[in-house]
Amino acid sequence: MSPRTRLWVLACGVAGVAALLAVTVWRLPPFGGARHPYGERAVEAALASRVANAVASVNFDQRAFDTLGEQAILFGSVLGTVVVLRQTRDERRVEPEPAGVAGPVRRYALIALPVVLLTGVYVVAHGQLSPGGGFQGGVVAATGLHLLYVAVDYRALKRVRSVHLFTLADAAGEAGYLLLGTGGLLAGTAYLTDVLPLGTFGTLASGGTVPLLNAAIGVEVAAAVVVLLARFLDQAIEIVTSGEEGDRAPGTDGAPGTGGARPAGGTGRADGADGPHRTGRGGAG
Amino acid sequence: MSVLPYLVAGWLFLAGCVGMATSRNLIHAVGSLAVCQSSTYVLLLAVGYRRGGTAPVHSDIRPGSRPLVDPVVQALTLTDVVVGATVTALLLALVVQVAKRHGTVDPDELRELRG
Amino acid sequence: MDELPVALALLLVACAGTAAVATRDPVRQSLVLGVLGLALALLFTVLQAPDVALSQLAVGTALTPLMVLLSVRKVRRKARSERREEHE
Amino acid sequence: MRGTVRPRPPRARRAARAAGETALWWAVLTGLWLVLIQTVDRLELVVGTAAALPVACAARAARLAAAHR
Amino acid sequence: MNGWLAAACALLVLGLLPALAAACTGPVLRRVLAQNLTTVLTALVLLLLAQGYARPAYGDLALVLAVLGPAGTLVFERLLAEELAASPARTPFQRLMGLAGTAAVPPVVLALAVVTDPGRATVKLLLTGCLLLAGSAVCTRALTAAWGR
Repeated sequence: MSPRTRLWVLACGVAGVAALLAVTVWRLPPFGGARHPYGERAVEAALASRVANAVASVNFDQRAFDTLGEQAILFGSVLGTVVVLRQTRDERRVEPEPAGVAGPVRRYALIALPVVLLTGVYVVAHGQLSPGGGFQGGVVAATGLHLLYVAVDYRALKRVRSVHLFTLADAAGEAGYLLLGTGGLLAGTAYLTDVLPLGTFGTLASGGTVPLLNAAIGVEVAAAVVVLLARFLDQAIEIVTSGEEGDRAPGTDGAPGTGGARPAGGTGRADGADGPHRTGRGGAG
Repeated sequence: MSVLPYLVAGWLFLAGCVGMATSRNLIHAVGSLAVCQSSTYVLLLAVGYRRGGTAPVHSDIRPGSRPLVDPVVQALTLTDVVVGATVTALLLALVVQVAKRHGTVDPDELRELRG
Repeated sequence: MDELPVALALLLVACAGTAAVATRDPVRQSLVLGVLGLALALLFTVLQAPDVALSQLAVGTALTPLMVLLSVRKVRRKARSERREEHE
Repeated sequence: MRGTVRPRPPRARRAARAAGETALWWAVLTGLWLVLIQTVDRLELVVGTAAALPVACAARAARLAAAHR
Repeated sequence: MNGWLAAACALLVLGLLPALAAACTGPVLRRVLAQNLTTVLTALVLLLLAQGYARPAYGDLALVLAVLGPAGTLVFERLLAEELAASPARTPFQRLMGLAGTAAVPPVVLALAVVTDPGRATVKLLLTGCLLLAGSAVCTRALTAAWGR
């Protein structure tokens, strides 16, 4: 198919879908309407099981099995990424260069890092009370750890991060969710039923298994994000195929299209443009 | 106003589709897919909205004191935001792999390579 | 009048989404995607979905741009070395 | 950042310093937890102090990792 | 619709829309500065919305954005170092964006702190404000340093 025909097909498809959508939106329940039968019942059920945040109750109690599926997708895509981005036989690792970072940035990162981590824990722990939960808090905490990469350098991050441990934590979070579900079976009811004592409304221990499932998801998501980013960081910084430059001397080309104009230099160009930048950044502090 | 959010959701979906179909760079295509994904979030939350309502979170309000919006669609959306990000990661990993094997991320050049 | 915040946030999201698609360079697109994430978080807040907004903030501010930029870096390095082999 | 190699202080001193730094972070982070939460009760305090301890260790580890080059 | 929501709308139209336009056009340095400005303004709008809807719980969003936003900007600062250094010299407009990113925080946060009942909620609000201010200042400074050579 020539590009021109392709554009015509695309235009027809887009016009068709747009027309269908334009017809359909008038049949949808009007925006802001007062009738929400599922929502009202979900809120009632949440209050009955003493969970202040109805969204957490839907996720981890009423539709906990659905969340199990969601986190299976998460686990699977992390597994897929790890497999796709593994180091192959024709690739080797180069030691990343230390990056000079301005002093204020580094100091800011070292103070902000614990604050972000604690905020992440806070968001996970109060998932059944205030907005938040395992999914959000896990990502917050994992992002906080990578402040060490963006504001110090990859070697510093590698010193505190054991990918092996985080892989185990990922699996442990997944297993924790599955095992917490079996509590319902042991009590003689359905899988993932909330069987623990419900506690007092509005406190950290309310909602039975909801906070525990939240914590399991939090561990899993945080570990999953760290493992994912570890693979991407390895590929972008450390792993090179034979003939490819390492992080020592990547060029400065802008868009891929402009790179071809550069004269082909020798493979061992030590004066790559990145080197001086890195050291220069150190002087800025 | 009663259909504006739905129209915006449709617009985002179509814009993302056009971006993916006309993309000359697979990474850009993955970014456009993220725009498509966001259209579903807008649609779902618009369906669950209630005029004058507030979030179904009782940490700082008394239960029953204010009308609430629908928590079910919010629960659907919030897990998908995070799971969608990891799926984006998987797609990016595949793009990196394509670049490694074929040396290009332009869909047209890739088609020529296949012959 | 009560829904002015919703309408404005929708407008912001529509603009940011269109701009994200129209920006063809992946590096610049990742910046616009970051802004789109923030706009979506605002929209979710005015639609009274703070949980979803928190999710979007957590994912959109740093995680997605970091992954996109790392992929771009790897892909460009690879493309550059391939070009060099062709030239030699 | 510092290029010069300083003589290492005795082990007890180093341990005391490490404990001091971690304890300082622990106190600061527990205070932060108290600011974040809405209602203060015993369980919140227990969870807060328990969460602050590993984070304090992480803070010290991050500082060491950044200083070591 | 109360005054706080009106203020949030005004900030959205007068601050966020121009910042979005700046993030979509021009050299990379300008785009990253605009991204930083967007982060700060979004956090402020979130704080105003929390007050406007009388839901202190929404303040957590601004807190999370205040701690994660600088990390996001530093990602760009780190991975686009080469392109940032190659950007043309700073214009007065870019300087204005850097300034606005820090100058917008104190008035909003202080106004909100005055109407909040004194207590831990006030401390949390001020903490969010301080984190925003520090993060924005550090990011602007880092971007300027990348340009300065």
